[in-house]
Amino acid sequence: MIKKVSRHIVQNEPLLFELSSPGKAGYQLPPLDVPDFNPEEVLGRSYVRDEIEDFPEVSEFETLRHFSRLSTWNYAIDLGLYPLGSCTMKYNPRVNELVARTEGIAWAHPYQPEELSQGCMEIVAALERALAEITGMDAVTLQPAAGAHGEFTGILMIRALLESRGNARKRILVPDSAHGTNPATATAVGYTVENLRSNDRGMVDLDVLERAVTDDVAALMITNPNTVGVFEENIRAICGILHDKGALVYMDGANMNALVGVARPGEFGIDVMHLNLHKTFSTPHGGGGPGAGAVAVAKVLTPFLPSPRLARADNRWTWNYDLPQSIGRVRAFYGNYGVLVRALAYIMAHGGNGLRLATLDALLNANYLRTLLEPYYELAYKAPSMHECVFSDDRQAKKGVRTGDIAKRLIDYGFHPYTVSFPLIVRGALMIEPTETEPKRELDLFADAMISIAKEVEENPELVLKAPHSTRTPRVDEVTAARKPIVRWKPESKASLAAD
Amino acid sequence: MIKKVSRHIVQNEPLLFELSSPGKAGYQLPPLDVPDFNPEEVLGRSYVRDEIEDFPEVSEFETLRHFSRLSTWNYAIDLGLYPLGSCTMKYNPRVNELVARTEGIAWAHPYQPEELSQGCMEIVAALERALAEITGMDAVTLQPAAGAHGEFTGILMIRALLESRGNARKRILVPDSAHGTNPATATAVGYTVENLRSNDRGMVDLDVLERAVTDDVAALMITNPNTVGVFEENIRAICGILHDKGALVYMDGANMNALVGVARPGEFGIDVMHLNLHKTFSTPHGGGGPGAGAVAVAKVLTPFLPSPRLARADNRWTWNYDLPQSIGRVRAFYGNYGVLVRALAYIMAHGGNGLRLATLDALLNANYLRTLLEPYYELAYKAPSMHECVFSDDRQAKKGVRTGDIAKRLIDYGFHPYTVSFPLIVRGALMIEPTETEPKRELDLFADAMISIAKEVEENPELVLKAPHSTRTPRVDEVTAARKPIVRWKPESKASLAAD
Amino acid sequence: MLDAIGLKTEEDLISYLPADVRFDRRLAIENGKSEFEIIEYFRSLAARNANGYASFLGAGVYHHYRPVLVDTIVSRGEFLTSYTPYQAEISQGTLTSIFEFQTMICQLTGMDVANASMYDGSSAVPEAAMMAVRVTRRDKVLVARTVHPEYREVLHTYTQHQGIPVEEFGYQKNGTVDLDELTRKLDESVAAVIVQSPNFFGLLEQIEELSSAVSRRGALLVVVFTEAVSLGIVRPPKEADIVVGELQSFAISPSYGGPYAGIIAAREKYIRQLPGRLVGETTDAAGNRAFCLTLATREQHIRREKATSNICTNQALLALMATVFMSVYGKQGLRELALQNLSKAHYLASKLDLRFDAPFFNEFVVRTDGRSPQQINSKLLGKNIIGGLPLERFYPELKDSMLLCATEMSRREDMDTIATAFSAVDVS
Amino acid sequence: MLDAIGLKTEEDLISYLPADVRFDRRLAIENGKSEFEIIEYFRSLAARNANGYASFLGAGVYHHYRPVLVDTIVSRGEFLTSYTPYQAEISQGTLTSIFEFQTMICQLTGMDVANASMYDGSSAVPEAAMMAVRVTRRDKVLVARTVHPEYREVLHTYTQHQGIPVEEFGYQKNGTVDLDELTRKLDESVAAVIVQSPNFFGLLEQIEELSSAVSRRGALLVVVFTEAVSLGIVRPPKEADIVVGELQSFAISPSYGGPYAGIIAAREKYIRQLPGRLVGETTDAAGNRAFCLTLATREQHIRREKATSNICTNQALLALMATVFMSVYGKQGLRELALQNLSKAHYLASKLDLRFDAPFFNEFVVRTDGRSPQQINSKLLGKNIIGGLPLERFYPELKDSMLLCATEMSRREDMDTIATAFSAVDVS
Ligand SMILES: Cc1ncc(COP(=O)(O)O)c(C=O)c1O
Ligand SMILES: Cc1ncc(COP(=O)(O)O)c(C=O)c1O
Repeated sequence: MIKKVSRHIVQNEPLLFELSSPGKAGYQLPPLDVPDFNPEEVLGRSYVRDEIEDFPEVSEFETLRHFSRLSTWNYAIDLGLYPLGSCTMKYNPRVNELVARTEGIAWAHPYQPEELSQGCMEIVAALERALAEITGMDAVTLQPAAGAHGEFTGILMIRALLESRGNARKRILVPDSAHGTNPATATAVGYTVENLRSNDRGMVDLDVLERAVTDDVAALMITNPNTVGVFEENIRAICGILHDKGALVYMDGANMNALVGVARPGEFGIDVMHLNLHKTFSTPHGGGGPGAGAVAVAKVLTPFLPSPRLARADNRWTWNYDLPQSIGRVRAFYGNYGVLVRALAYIMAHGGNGLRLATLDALLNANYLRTLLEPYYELAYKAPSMHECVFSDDRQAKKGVRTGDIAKRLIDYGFHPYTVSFPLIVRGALMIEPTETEPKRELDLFADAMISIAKEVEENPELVLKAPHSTRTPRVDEVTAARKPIVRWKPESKASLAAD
Repeated sequence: MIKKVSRHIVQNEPLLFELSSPGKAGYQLPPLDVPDFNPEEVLGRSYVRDEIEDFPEVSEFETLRHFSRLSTWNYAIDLGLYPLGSCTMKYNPRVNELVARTEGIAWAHPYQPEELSQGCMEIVAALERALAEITGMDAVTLQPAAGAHGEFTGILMIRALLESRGNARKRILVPDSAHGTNPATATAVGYTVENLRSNDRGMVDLDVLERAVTDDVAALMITNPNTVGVFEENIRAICGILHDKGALVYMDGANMNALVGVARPGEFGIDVMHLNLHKTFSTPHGGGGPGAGAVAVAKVLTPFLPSPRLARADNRWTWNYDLPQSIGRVRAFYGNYGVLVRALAYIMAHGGNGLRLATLDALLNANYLRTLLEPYYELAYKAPSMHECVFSDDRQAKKGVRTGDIAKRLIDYGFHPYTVSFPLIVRGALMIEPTETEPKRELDLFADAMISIAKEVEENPELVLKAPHSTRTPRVDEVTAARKPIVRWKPESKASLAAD
Repeated sequence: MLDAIGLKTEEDLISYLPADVRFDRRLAIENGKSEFEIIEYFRSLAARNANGYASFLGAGVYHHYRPVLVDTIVSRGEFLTSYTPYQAEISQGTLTSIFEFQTMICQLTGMDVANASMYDGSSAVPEAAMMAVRVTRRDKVLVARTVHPEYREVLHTYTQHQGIPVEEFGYQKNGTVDLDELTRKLDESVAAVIVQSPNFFGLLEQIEELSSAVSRRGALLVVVFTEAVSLGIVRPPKEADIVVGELQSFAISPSYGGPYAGIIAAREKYIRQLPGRLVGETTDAAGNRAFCLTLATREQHIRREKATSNICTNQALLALMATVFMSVYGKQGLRELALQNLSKAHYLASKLDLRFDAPFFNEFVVRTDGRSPQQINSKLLGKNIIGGLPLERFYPELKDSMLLCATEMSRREDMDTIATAFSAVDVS
Repeated sequence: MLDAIGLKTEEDLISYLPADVRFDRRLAIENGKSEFEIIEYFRSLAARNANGYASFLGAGVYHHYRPVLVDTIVSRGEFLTSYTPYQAEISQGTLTSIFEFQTMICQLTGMDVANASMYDGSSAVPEAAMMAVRVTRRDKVLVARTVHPEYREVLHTYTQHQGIPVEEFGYQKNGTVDLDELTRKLDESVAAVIVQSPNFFGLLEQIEELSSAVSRRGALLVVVFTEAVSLGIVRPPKEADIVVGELQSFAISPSYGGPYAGIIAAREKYIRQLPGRLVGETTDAAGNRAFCLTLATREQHIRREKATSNICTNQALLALMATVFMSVYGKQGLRELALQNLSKAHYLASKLDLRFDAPFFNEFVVRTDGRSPQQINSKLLGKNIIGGLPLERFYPELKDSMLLCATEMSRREDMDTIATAFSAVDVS
């Protein structure tokens, strides 16, 4: 029985272009206080554009209504559990939004004089300090814009270090459980990727690893806890194996929500890692971004950090560009600064102790769900779960129902689905991460829904296969979308005219 | 066919009290920087309360989620047309919300020194000036908190003036088309109400009026344009009749959205009137309030305005309390100040010319709907409509369908209903006010819906009688609610436990 | 659209207005301004107000912290831009939150029923008085001089033409109501006795004692509060018949005096005499719990001249702010908040010369011995502190006194500065 | 809950962590702070930044007005707190707005396809270069020295280890690219030629001319922009093969350098080589128009080491800000906005000694004849004006020059003050 949601009406809405009528506008500019220059004269005819064809023409009110209506078609963490494994969808405290908009911060220009940017720079310093403490590493760069960007930065640094030792080496090892950005990153830095088969407990297999690590291996990219939510119990040994061969260990810190305050990568052998501030540190996902991919490094790698670095000189902060061994910039300016502000506010609100408690609650919630669901779904690995638990659809598959179908049916029960079909090493994976900010009530409702769906699979698989049944938009045909891509609106486009 | 909305899922949610679990909290206070005083010692045992029984105990996130979920069960002007006649539901510009929150304004204490309140006082002065110009009256008070409060203030002033002339008189005339607050106000000021029958054009009947106006009539409360959306064409004659007998004319300005920039009550004989800033001047209704009921008066009434009055003395603003004839205060401090700020911002954004254009657009939209709907619904009066048009359900009533049923069915089509069963002089009234901020597209969709419902009434009245069919909450039983009122949650309350 | 209605120009829409009524000139209001100019205008005016001062003013308006969630929630268009929830099926969000509000007001005040809000605390006072008059069928009202002076002014304004004589009674040396004077004035014609607690001087009144005295004479006891935070720790006025108050302290910014949210709560048996809107629980056609506006027969839109009040639009959005505030602080938080206010105020008071010795919450009256309150305040202004409210304006007999308020926002160093400013040895 | 999973304390949840891995100390991070303290902390730091200055800095980050609706909309939890729209059925709000975004970017740039956003303008440049390498199967990249210096640094960082040699080419006396040098360097190994317009000096490049030169050699022309507002009046780079740029100017606050929103747009035929997310139109099971993420086979989560890029999280919310901005200004507004920028900049320029004489939009390089840019800037700081960017840091040969920017926010009196500061006769 579906307890969590009811059906209600939401407003339909065409595209902005279909709402437009000639001459409408939603803006007003202050009167120009200087002479009006004629563009054709000052630029020359050939440089002046004609009107922007089909660009929107709507009133201010229509803009607000349009986007308000669209928003009601979205699910959001503000509305309910968002158990996407590996995405750490937790509460986004609103005070963080407020402080990021503080005028002296939001309107600071990256090139304004340093003596007029000390507040901004202090925030960078404070966050670097906090993240170094949390990871147990020696230094942190906040320049990368997201996790993948952080991976790229980290692997570049590894390459730079190895080159400085005379040989950049050829290969990077990536467990087959890794997130797609790991291999993609290795390639982007000019390494060839070697996938490592995980063992039957979902962990790195030491023998397989031993064999794989040769003199041309630059590094291992490991996720810990890994993508099945299990802590790599041999992490020290793993790091040892690579270090013995002069290779380094990169840790994908996307799952750091399981470790903050309970274990520090810097203390178990990691050389470089990234943090997804938009996961562990609660900055809002915003429908896909922005993020921030802080990278923490051990001492050996500090000379290679991206330029510039914050430095302290006669009692004030300054940006140091004189870094002979730096890999250079990975992004203009100093990173996704506004995201950094939010992450620091999050850390301040929790404090050292609060961060640790949040981690324990995250583990508690994940293990609670694991316990409730284990009787109904096939647990991928028996190893203890940390912040997320991963099941496979083996039992349901027998009835022809796959993880993707169960996910869609969850929508009818009022939940956003878990992460579907990832990690790839689990056949038909259901990857569930509740995070610490979920109340028990919501977890119980989720378990009820999952259990009820398991029963539906037995009794009425069709119901599940055709889901969702309650959304404004029933199942979307992604295949056709990819076969002949339509990625922009055009006036003649039939589909568009059929709008309503 | 229903074009405007689709069904979608919204989250269910119990009451805060049902979400609570002991010990949970969503707040944190800064550490106390002074010694901790023991309440029992400083207040005495008998003055200290026990814990607040059953008070909410939820996390910060649960609070946000709770109210976010509740909000999705509401309709709002941001989501669509809100054609409540006489309520002037127009776009609420968001810049007004921003300026009302400007720190130096939002945190100004009403008792802070006048030399530190000059900005706030200038805003009061600027709005008083603008409203006097718009109404063509001599002075304005911004103290009343809403329209009804303004009526009360205005009638009190009339009484005070008449008393100063030696006789407060006994009766106040109120057309039978008037809003309920008019008679209720007259009583509150100690007058007996005499209802005036409107003529067959929905207007004040001059003969009826002549006969009614005797020496013990204090005033006429007239709404212009009146509640059927018609301009009282004899307004000057009407005022003349009352003035000749030494009585005064109060104008209910709730419908001023039809007159701004095109006619000024001060110029057609009105002695005192109120404006609903939350209607004509777009301050948000907020689910029922706040409002502001500015009152504008002719010169004869200025001595009686509420205390204090803003005054200019050696180049700065000051509050003058020395007003021997004032009726006194109708509210503490200076009125719903934050609402005044928004109204002034609205006036500034439009400017004199823009205000007039807005009025014309409001008339255009109302008359456009009138034209589209006239073939299907019985127009209450043929007289020209201004900002709203009123129909009766006569045709539909033949099929047993009343205005209230049509209203509920409109919900299924994605619209908030018009004002139902008001004014009382129209049998089964449908009172429709679109306002100037609605785009043609929305008006057309509304007309389609109304026309389609008219057809449904012919073909399938049951469908309409049982509406709404698409809302989370189907038709609500208001009769039972009133029979045995439950106006607060109680732990034992069955209904509550049956929550979900 | 003009074509559809058979007109040429928009001007034709007003052609039928009598010529002698039409306004043919242009309004003398400047041309429309851009968003940017409007923001600049209000900023420049805000700059002419107090900025960066620590304030110790209370007297009905208090400086408390506003949790960020409050604006997050009331800024949602679904709450901000909806009308009064007459159409229950598409207003359950607003209706449910009001039902929660009504419940929490009852829990806080110890009353059985509360309405959906009044304009503010001051206008709720006469509404309570008129309610008592309807209930008791008596006409006289007694009000304590320790009730907020502006609230009393409003009471006089409302009652003057309804044949409701209002009489005041004074306070004793300790600053609380003079029970003897009250008892003397309490005759059979008295419908309501109105007191405030914490009173205007910040002092707690003896509600139990007052209630027995008042009920003995068949009148109703109306208790007023202006500082809602006090209810976090101070015993609620359970024995009152009607409680009215102001919720500005619950996350409503001072905003130079409004908009705020007034409340009126009472005993169950008086429910049909309550003014204003009430939300009630019921069921929908599917049998599920639902809420709707109820007992509308008390209201003007149904009862017209016989309504319990003429109020229509109320302060819904402000009541929602208070509701969110109560949810954020919750049971523990409201208590801790009240305790912080208590401690801050008593810390400051401990350094000053108190005028009265009855127990107080977060406001108190101090003697300015020798110097005038204005002198002390102007000295404090020099230190970016807005001092207390000089009381002479409202209480001529308290010429040498000011009302000070400390809340959780008051910083110790500012309070020490005030102490210094008061002390004879003046370091400034 | 602990019972349910058979544990005693939360600590048991980590009992199985190897002892030599567990962190048993306390993190050296202060105890949790209240909302109020956090706000005070950031306010006090903000106070140590520039406040109340008029700024004439541009150089990739522009000071434009942000319409209020932008924050109103992006603050809605449904947009702010949703994840990447992988589950199309409950993400149509985000998907629809991205589809509108992609469309408007195409309309602005004259390209056929655009993606859902890149990290920023700078990182979009190497993505375009690598895209060109894939398309042309060539490896060399030529980049103009008039491309934003930091963008070029990022290009070097990205390409250094992918066997993609990057060579720069200079500018002529008028400040635009040196076509001769470019043509000399344009051999068969060149995959992409990257130019910026308006370029770093604010000058417009001859896109048509460049494109014919570049395509003649079978390379792709990549055009970069940092000032999106210029597209309101300046001819779009229709002839480019790939356009990348930065949308900070579209209602994204400068925020000390980020987060911003990068774009990448290209000709239809290159769609399968685009990096990042793309939203496509399709139908749902009911046959209605619907949107979903598409061509995922380009992306890392499907293609892993063979992906067109490693990007995953992008800048969705910032792209939404830009989308709302474009909707608010619309066709007329964006043009008028651009014209105001043009006029303000040309007004200021008319009073100064320009270094280059090619046409410019709202930025330009001026000589500081005699004095150093720093001298002039420090004099301006004294007048609460942040002057232009001294160019020596990036262009040693332009030691005596600074880059100034004027937008619709620049006030005439401040511009006159600047003119005075430059003029020999110095009134300060
Ligand atoms: C395990 C893992 N690694 C890397 C990433 C990539 O991080 P981002 O999306 O911030 O680039 C993610 C996030 O999706 C992830 O879950
Ligand atoms: C005609 C008319 N008069 C008076 C009022 C009362 O105004 P308010 O609700 O602001 O008290 C209203 C609003 O409902 C109205 O429509």
